[in-house]
Amino acid sequence: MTQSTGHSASLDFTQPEPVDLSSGKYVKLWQGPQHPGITGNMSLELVLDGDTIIECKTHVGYLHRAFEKLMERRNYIQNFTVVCRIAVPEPTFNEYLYSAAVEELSGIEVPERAIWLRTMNLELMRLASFLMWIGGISGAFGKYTVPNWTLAYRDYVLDLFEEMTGARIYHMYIVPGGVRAGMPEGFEERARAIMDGADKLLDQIERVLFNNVVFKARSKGLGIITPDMVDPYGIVGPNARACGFARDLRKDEPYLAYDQLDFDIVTGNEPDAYGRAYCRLLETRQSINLIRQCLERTPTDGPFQADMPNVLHWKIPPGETYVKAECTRGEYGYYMVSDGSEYVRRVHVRGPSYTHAIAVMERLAVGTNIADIAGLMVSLHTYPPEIER
Amino acid sequence: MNELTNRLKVDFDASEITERKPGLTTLKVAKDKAETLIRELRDREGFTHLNFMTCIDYIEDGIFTLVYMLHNYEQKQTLGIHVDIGRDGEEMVSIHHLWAQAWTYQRELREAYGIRFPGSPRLDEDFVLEGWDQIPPMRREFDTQKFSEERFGHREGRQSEVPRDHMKVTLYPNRGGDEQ
Amino acid sequence: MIKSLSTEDTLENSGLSAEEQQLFCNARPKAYEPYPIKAVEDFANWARANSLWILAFGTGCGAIELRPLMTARFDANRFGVAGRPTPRQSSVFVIGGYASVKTLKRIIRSYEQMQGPKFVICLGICPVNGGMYFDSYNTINQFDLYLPVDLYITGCMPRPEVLVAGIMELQKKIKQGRCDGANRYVENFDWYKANQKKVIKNWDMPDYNW
Amino acid sequence: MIAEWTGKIANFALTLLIVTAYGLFMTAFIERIIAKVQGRIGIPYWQPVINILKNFFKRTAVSHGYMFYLGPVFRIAGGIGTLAFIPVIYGSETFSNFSMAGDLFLVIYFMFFGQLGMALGAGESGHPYSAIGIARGLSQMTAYEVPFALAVISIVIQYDTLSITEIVAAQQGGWQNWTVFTNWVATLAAMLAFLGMTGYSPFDIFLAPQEIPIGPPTEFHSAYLSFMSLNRALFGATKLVLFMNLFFGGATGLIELMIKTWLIYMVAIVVGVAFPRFRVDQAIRFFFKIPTLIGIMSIVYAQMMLTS
Repeated sequence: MTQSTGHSASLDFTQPEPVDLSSGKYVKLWQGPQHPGITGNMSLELVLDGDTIIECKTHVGYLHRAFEKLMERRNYIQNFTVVCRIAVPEPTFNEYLYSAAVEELSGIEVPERAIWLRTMNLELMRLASFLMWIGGISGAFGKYTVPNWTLAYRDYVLDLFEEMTGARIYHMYIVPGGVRAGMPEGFEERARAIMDGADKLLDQIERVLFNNVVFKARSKGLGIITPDMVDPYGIVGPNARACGFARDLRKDEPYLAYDQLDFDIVTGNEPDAYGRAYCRLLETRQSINLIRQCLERTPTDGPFQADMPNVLHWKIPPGETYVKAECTRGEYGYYMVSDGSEYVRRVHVRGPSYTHAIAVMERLAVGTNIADIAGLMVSLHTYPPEIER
Repeated sequence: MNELTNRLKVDFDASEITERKPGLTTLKVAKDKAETLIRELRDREGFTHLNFMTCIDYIEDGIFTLVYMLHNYEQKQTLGIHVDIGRDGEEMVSIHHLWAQAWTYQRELREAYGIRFPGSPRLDEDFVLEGWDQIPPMRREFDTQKFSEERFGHREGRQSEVPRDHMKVTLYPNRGGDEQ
Repeated sequence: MIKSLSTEDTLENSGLSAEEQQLFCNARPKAYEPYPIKAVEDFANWARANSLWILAFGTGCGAIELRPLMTARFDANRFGVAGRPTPRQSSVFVIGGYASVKTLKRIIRSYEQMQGPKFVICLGICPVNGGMYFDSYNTINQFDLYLPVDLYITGCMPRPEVLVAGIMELQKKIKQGRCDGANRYVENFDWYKANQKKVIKNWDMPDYNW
Repeated sequence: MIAEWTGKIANFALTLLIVTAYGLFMTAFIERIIAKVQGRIGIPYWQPVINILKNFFKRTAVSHGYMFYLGPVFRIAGGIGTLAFIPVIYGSETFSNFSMAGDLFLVIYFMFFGQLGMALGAGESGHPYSAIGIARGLSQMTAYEVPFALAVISIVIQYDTLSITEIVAAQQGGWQNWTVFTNWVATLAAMLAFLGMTGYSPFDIFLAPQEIPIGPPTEFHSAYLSFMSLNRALFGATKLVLFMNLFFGGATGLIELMIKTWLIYMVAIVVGVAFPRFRVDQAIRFFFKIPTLIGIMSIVYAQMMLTS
């Protein structure tokens, strides 16, 4: 394959010919939805030749709740309770992007304090989600010590959320116009203590997992994304950064307070499962660093909510916008069209898993050993609800 | 960006060129020129990333507006391309040969709106629904609440309130329902 | 495979093609009686209550709080709760919130493959009355129309503490011998099946998955 | 004659009971140790017993054919058969079982037998994950049996006997006589094989809940599963006793037995909590490289010891 930064004509995305199952040489195997190695609730239809996968089809829709339809029937403030349910591990990104889209369309200015609080909230969310992911990749390769550590530690981060927002999972904290509350008293010290602990935990994990010879033997060379695949397959986030693409929305098109924060884009040069895992470990550290910066710089007084019209009569001027943010998996976006009424005309949620779990997964799975399929899937960090919404 | 949009206006009859915000421009193009335009943008202008592809149902005008959102990483520009097609079974040119994930979007649009993209692979496979026997659910004439009540029923004793009416009664009973 | 020989007490399996009907068992499920000696039954219930194996099937967003529950912070292993990846060996089915129609089909299939006595816990508000998806065309509104439910843990999300409390409540119920969901399912089999077939339009599986 | 055999069988029944109970206790104890590493409290000590009872008390069961029934039966027969020929406590009439000249061969045969019976039963269940699990389990077993067999041959050469009792007898009289000190090469090879035998990481690919949901036992449930977990406890403890007899000088009392077997088990646990799992091809490659080489070296070492 030719190396190029943009598009390469040599890539062929045509679907492979269906395998002749009646020949008796192949086995069809379904992984999921009732399967512990599947991320979320989805399924993979695999055709095996011995231990090797020769065909993979992703089936989604087990979590389809028709959010985009429901949002057309609810007014702008009612939608706000619905959006966070779209992605369970990272509800905050949905809240932020929905609010940002509404604010952009209706021209609401968000106060400085709310911007910082939002930034901190998003980074905390990234940290929590990455901690869960590290547990996931470790579990997928059969090491159950690390998931126990990281998931337990993630709970401390969820405690911070609870203190700040009142809820563990669905915070409903970022509302159009600002946030619902400021930082509680003493939050900063507690958060700092937890960040210090997280640093220590990540050091341990790097020693225990990333230096482990078996983990390296399993994950190196697994699911290689070549650089010329990145654009044609729409690969974003750490999956693209692990191939050396320095693309990070927080740096490229800074939103919230990211232009005032000091950080560098993490890039790797190993486009396999190990490289992606290591890239995410570095990004976890980066998130911790950013949370520390946010804790330092978040203003402690001032309004955290802009003046809002009566939300029950809230009409938004016609227009359309596309807002995006860098979630743990890459570009997460909300496309919103308003027609001037009390109800939104159309919302489209763009999740990075849409391509990672279907087009990319179906291609990378071919030729992989059946034992590696769980690891491959986790290493792409797929999450089904953002595919089917 | 202006240079590009001006050129698109001349070469492809692009209309309704609007800069929605810095970095996001939308334009409208005719159906038969859409595929060529998108291909040109991808290959010549560096719009190598397909953010997403979706559809807006303008039932009052009898059209579906397809939206292709393309992104240029170098110039940090996003371009939304609107294509209007008729609501009644009109077909659209497939772009599955341009991006690997495009066929998934087209499969979703076929299921959610009933738009057909001839040549798109696995177009008629179920995407998120299974055994669906109604009109495509994302079309605006499909009443999801009515359908839900008919098919799934509601538990006795459950009641839904419209928040505005409910608040009029409970929060502002003395002001004749005028909560402002 | 259990093959039913008598003709009057069989299932139609009308969703299957003629050759597939040969492959699947068409016997009706049978209710099981408690042990005749009460002490034995009580002892059995005590063992069942203290060894709850949860089927590893994250049907919805409720699965996110099962992870903290099973791992170091809340450690449900202390109560004899463990995850089990195969329905044959598990005794508790945790419905993680809303069930879309597509998932409901898999839930039914997995539930029927579990061996009795089996218990169903529903998390969240959505299985009770649809929750915030009450008007969605793809999620069911009352879970107990389709499968018998032994315990509801409401809230969105139910916290791990509530899950622990719910598990202890379920243990109490099992010890008292009040968790007979599997038998209710068998006794009202036709009613449940009619409800299931009303929402699942492509019924291409046997009527009871042995 | 009859009285003697009745006595022997009664003694064996007692041994069986004690070893099974010990195995169950050990399962819980080890689970709790693993839980401590993971930062948890872990299961109660009696949890394995409750699990087995719970599965016995299941009121429904589905069969997949005669071999499906026979799988767990073969498995537990393999476990009991292995134990029957291993002297559990050296010098004790009660716990010497049916030990005789040449019992080492029988024991190794029985260790295979259970696995093969299980493979037949699980194959009958017709679940694809079972079939994949069996293929993986049997290939891995073939791989770890090589260094183990080589190590056994080495100590057979060293002690010039095929009787476990005599091997234990030769190691009496102080720790310096244990095989681990007199023939550390063979012990090393056997302990590496032991990692594969216990089925903890990195050699648990045939169970691998994340990949093929628990492999061969996928379809087993109710009383079948009870038998299998019972056998797991019994067989696990039996293997520990065998290793203790062959390499660590046997035991003269129950306390010594418990301490030694626990320490042997801890080797597998320490490795198990620290490593992810190998793919099956990697596991086989691993066993055919260094452990097999060590096994061959151990035979040379035993020969050299004899000649020097």
